[in-house]
Amino acid sequence: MDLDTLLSFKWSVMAPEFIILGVATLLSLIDLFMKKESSRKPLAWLAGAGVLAALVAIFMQLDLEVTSILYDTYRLDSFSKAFKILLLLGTLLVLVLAASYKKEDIEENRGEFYYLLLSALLGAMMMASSADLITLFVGLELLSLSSYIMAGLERRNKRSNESAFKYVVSGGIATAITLFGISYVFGLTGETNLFMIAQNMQEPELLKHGFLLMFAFIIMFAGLTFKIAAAPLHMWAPDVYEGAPVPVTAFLSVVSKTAGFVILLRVIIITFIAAPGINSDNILLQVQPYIMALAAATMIIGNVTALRQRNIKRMFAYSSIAQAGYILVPFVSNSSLLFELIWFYLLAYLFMNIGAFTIIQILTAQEKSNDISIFRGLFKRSPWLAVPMTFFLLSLAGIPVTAGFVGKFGIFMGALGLEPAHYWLAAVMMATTLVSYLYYFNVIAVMFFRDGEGAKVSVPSGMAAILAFCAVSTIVLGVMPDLALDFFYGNFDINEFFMNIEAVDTHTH
Amino acid sequence: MLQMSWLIPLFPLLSFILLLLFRKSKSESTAWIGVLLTGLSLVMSVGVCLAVWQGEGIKTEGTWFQIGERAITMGFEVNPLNALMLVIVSLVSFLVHLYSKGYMHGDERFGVFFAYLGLFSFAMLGLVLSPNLLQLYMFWELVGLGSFLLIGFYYFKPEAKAAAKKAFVMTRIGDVGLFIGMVLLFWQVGSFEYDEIFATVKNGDISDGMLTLTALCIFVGAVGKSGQLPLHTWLPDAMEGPTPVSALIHAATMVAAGVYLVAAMYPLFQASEAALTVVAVVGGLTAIFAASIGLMQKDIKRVLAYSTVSQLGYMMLALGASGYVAGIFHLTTHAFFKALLFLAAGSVIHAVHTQNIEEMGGLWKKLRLTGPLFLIGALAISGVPLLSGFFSKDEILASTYADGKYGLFWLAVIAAFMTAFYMFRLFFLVFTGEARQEKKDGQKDVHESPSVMTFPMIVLGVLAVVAGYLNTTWFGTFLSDYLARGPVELPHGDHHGPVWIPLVATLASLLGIGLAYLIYQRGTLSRDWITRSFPGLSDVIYNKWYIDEGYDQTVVKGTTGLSKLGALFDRYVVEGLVTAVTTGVQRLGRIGSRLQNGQVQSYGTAAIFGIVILLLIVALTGGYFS
Amino acid sequence: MSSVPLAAYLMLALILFCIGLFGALTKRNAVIVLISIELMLNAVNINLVAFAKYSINPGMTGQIFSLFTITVAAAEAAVGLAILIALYRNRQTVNVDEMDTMKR
Amino acid sequence: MNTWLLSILIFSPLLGVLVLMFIPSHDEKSIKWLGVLGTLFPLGIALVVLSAFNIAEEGLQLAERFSWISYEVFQSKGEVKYPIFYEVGVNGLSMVLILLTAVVSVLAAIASFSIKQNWKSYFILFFLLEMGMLGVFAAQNLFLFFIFFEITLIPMFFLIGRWGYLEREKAAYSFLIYNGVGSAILLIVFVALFMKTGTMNFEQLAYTLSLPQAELNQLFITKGFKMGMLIALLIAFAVKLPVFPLHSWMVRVHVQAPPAIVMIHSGILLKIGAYGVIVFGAGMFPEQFKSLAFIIGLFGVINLLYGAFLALTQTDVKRVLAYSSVSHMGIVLIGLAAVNESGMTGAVFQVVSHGLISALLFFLVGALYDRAGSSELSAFGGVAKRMPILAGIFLAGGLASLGLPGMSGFISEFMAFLGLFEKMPVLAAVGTLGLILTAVYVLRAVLAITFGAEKDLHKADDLSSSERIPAFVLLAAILFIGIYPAWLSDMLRPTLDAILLGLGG
Repeated sequence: MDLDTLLSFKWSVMAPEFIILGVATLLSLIDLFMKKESSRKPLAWLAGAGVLAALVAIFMQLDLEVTSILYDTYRLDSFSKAFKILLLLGTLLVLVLAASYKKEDIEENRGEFYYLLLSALLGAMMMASSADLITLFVGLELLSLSSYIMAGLERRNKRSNESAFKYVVSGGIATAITLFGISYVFGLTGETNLFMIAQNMQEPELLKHGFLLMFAFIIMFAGLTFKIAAAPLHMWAPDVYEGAPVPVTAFLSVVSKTAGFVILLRVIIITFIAAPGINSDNILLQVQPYIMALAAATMIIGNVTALRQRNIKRMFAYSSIAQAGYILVPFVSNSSLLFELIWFYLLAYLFMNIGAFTIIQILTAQEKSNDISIFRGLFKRSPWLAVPMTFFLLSLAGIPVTAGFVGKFGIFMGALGLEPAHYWLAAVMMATTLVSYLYYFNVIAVMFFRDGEGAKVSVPSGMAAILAFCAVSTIVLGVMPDLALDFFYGNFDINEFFMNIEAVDTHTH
Repeated sequence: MLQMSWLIPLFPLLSFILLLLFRKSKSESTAWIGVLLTGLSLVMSVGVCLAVWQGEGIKTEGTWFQIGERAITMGFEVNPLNALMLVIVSLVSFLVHLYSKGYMHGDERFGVFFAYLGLFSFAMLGLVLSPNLLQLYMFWELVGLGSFLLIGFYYFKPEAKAAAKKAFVMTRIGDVGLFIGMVLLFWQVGSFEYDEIFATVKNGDISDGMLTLTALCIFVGAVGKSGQLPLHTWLPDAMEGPTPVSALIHAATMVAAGVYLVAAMYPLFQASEAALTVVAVVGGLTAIFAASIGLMQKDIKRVLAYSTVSQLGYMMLALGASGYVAGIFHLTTHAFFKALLFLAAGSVIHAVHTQNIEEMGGLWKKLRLTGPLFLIGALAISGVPLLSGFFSKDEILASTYADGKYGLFWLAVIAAFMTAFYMFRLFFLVFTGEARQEKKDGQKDVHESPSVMTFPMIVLGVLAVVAGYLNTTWFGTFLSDYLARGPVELPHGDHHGPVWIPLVATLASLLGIGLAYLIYQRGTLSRDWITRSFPGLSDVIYNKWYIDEGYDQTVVKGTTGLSKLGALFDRYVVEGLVTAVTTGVQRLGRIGSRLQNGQVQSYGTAAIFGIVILLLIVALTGGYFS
Repeated sequence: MSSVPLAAYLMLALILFCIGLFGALTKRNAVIVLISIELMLNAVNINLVAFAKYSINPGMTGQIFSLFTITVAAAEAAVGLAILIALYRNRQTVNVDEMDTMKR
Repeated sequence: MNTWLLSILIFSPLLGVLVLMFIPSHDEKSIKWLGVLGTLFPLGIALVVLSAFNIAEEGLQLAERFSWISYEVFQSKGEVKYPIFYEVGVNGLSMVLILLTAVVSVLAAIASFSIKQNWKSYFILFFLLEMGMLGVFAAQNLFLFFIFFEITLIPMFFLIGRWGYLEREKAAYSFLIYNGVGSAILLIVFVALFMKTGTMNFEQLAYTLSLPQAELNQLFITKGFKMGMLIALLIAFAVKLPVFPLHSWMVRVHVQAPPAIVMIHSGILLKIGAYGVIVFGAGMFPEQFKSLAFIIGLFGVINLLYGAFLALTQTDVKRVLAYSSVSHMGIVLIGLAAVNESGMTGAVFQVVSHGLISALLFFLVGALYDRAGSSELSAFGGVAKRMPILAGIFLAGGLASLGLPGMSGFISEFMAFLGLFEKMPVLAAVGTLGLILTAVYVLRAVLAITFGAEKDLHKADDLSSSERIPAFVLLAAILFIGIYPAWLSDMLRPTLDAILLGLGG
């Protein structure tokens, strides 16, 4: 293609990505020229400003219709907007969290943390707004590579190194597996554009290769479960979460997970929506039992193993595995509620999890320990930490008047919505939720029922802001979920997700 | 007058409430509240009774609450039967109030005692006035409550506590029977009203089996309250209560409620021959059985208690032998002379501070009034001619004979003989001979009771003599004529069987008295010749046929055992299941965390393993290899 | 002249992938583990290129895809080695099975 | 005003929370009094609601309905809205239970004076609990019901686990988990019904489910589905009620929780189970409910006897009362199983009367515990001597719970059994055995404490004036219902008749 075709594209729709990219580069340059001992606080604010700007940009794009650049390698539709908002919001909170991070050893290399965070974010955003396997893959890798480094950011900290290395290795294997699956999908359709793939899936030629497609699907799916830390590729999570610095853990458990679900939705739903499986009946129906099994396994493993954890970060790692399992449930019965349910749950999850991690960071930083006992008598020592923490835990446990409950409720609607309703999956989810009560309420019990020694906890203003924000949103979304839902229905039309505008005409204007 | 008869029970209730409020006040003049109010209701009930004597009864009802369409009603009814009962109850109650004024003198819970008396009288009068089964049942239970409270009046005594509990539970067993019968009847009749029930029964809308069943269930209730076999064991123990209570509740009124119930539901029983027979047999057996125990008791009140049981047996026998009038008649006379006996016994105990008859003796001279009155009572109950007991007992025997229940007839005669014997054994041991009780120092000399106590006894003494003439073959059968105007149409054909029956009865009682005289007065026969001649039998009798022990061994032990078993079940099975589940989950968790061994490569292996399994399943289910 | 069937390439790639996987999961030396992962990625590349030539509608896409893959793989190796060095500085070891301070 | 009345009632306890926020947590006196005032306020509003409530009128009253949440679902039929409303309202049944809640809460608040520490957080949770209970009974759709249902769980967890006796945490956990199981099942059932019918409103649901089978099949509602839903519901509420063998948590809670909380718990929270069975079980799945009647009755009798038998030999008066609660809940089931006016009425009467009686008894036990520092029967004796009033009321309460006529317990037992005798006489006859056992264990416990030789307690003064208020009020209420049941039955009849109409009973 020639230059003017290239220029003919509406590059402005990529504004958010450009902003992030620009800020990231800028940060790296500034960091380069900054004196070694001078504080990197300004970088944090700059980064924050950048994310905020990107967020604004997206809100300005809300009423834009579907736009695509370079044959869907970049694609702006409701789906990408909706989920990019989550990604940016999450990153913003993580930034604030990191800005008030106290530990000294991270001090020296704070700088790169910020632009690594941004580059990771950029990768995630690409995953959200691309409909081409290649760009999706690149985005995924950009996210992964940045997060590998972030996990190992505390160079002097053995655990940090170890977690980083484990992350790299498991990540590498996962990538390989995913790619292997992708390569077959590509091979069978000869396309990397998702919509084209979906079209070619209809080819009679393909009916012969039902099995191969099935295998490809499962391999790819399994590979992608790595990012969302679901079975079978979940085991890295506890170790990495434990070793990595808290802000990074928060990032992994929220933003990176969200990105994982985004790519899952994109690839699986668009590509296989009408794909023939074995004996050429719909593949998505055929794989249901397998996804079910994975979801169930994830929920069970996550919740049951979390029972045994004394280390709060590990416990949250398992809890986040379990949560991934919950979110997988709507996949099984791919009801039309799929998107808003997952979106809402991820939104709720964002608030409650980052909130919880904020408090965890405050306490771990003060007590120099990750043991649950750091919560002893928190209610006595500083009720203004204990009460929000209780909200977050209740929300994670899915107790009403918290966002978590509405999310779970939605997931149930997803599971029981269509015929045949998946009662036993719902039952497993409910049972594991009960198990989760045990460890969530254990923390609550430690906070309220035990007498705490240890000093009053001091809360940096930034973190206080996050806490307030997260707690309020957790409750508000629990009481008035329509705030979020109406926003979703009002601004996002999910049909755009399936709209293949390339097919209509490649170059508008 | 009649319209106001609903007030009768309310006076005692009022006294109950007032006395509870004045509980604190130390002065014993509060007793007058009770006396006064019961006196009022006595006056009214006499008035009512007379009114019914001349004219008709009355029935007034209002809806209490509604279940769907059906209205549950409450109200009051006055008919000859319960008018009579009203008089008896309120009279005895009044007298006992009076008596207690003296007897309970100096008790720290003086006021409370009268309050309880008031509560009981309220319940009893209400029971009598009830126009339907449900209301009767409710008061039935309240009566039980009153008795429970009064038996347990000396709450600090373990025996009293036990006795009260026993009384409540035993009667409760009967009550449940009554409850079932009542409810069954309701679904047959669609109402609790007596008259509707009787109407349905008359129309024969109820199957015979159901009739018998309901009748028997109701009779179970009567058995419980009236201490018939096999639920009689509570009544003797109930003597732990203060003596006036025994006189009021466990002689004259409440225990007679069972008899009253059968009488009130008589048409139902009449409709089922089987039921009547059961009533008769139970009554007869109880009569002789209790009498036999009475022979050897050492506690003055227990002797009287067993005699009560036996007399109640008589009444049941009468009703069972379709001697309706005879039953009511004996109820009336018994109320008087048994109350008299108890009050007299009370005054004896009041005097000598013991209940063991073997420690008494020679009181005739010391208790100038009590002695003769007790004698009257004894003569009356023994059925010596011209006293009330004679006529009523004669009626019973006659009707039994006329009903062709000869076996029961002879049982009754023997019981009569025994009655006479143990009553006079009692009399002689207590009043004649030498004082066997060595006087403890610091104990004031034995003296006659104050007039508040003797006056009621005198009244009752008079009644015990004259009450018999209510219904006699010679002067006229006022009572039966009067009762004939009730809802129950009396079995026709005159019950006055052969002439020799009164003679036999008289003979039996005289024999009994004579024997007692020979043994306990003259000493011609040594006292323990029975014990010596039939050691085994006498031992069994002395231990009340080991009934209590039997119950303890079987029912009580069984229940507690079952309960203990249940506790174990709860602990190990119910709880066990839960713990099993929880530990299972914990195990799972341990396994999960064991897999998490920190080796990144084993993580990878696990992942690959999982994927391969999935693929294999796909291959197999999809029939890839086939 | 190239009459080698697609299946052969795929089989080669599969074998290569499995070898890589085996190495990645069994070797004690961290460097070899990283290299094995490279092997797996290269197996994918073979797939891509083979498909690019022989799939139902041949084209350049596969080869472009493989270029991206190669680049990413290189980056991944770089990052991996960097982290490994940091780890080595702290632990004086490159044995994977000694990196298990965090478990359970 | 009337349009908002119910919502004001439901959320009125929050006022107390708000005020408490500004009270220094060490200021014991004012906190406690605020606690009482904070519960009196809802009571006042509840009375206003009662006055606004027309007893004769059938159906829902004071209803409110606001749009709340709406999911848009694209289905083969096109876009379907799945709206969830905020809907509250009262009928006779819920009115009665709301009153009960308001009253018992006030008394429990007074009883809470015996709480030793952290009064502020205690009362805040207390108010939240009351809000939850009021909401449960006022809610008119499944979602709202479930939310309030869960809201009651959390404060209870804290109240038990923080202010209870020695094994409080174990009790708190078993409370949480058991009820968690219950609510988990509920949630599944509710969502399933929601997704099938597209509505959560009680009346609409009842209507939809009563459609002819042909139309239901288009909604994928088969008979099997209905039966499954009903059984699930029954199990869920059986946990709450509780029904054997799911009762052990309740015993533990009754033993471990602070008296005031047990008053609330056994007084009201257990009743949510009965309420649920009536409204959802009998109200929405009539035919299935009728076909299960025998099993329900059977479980009722089992509960009645099992509880009674276990209560016989308990050595701790709290355990005795706990098992007696199990036993009395059996009577509720018996009444429901009868599926006729008297049965249903009896069941509801039992709900109310047991609420009052057990509240009274547990309150007194709390008072005794304060005096003896123990609740073992062996620790007491001859209490009647030094504390005649306490002993008297305790005896009265005991008699009420063994169903003495003239007290509320009798009416309910009577009607429940009356009902069952019509349908299943034999079962009922077996059940009556429970009446005897009840008498035995109640008297055993009561007499062991009040009668007999006096044992010395470290504090042997009679009920203080602040303790007398709850005792007398409850006793008065018990007597009132026992003597004048028409007041209650009239209020209930329209509602129950409506349900029975559905049951065709």
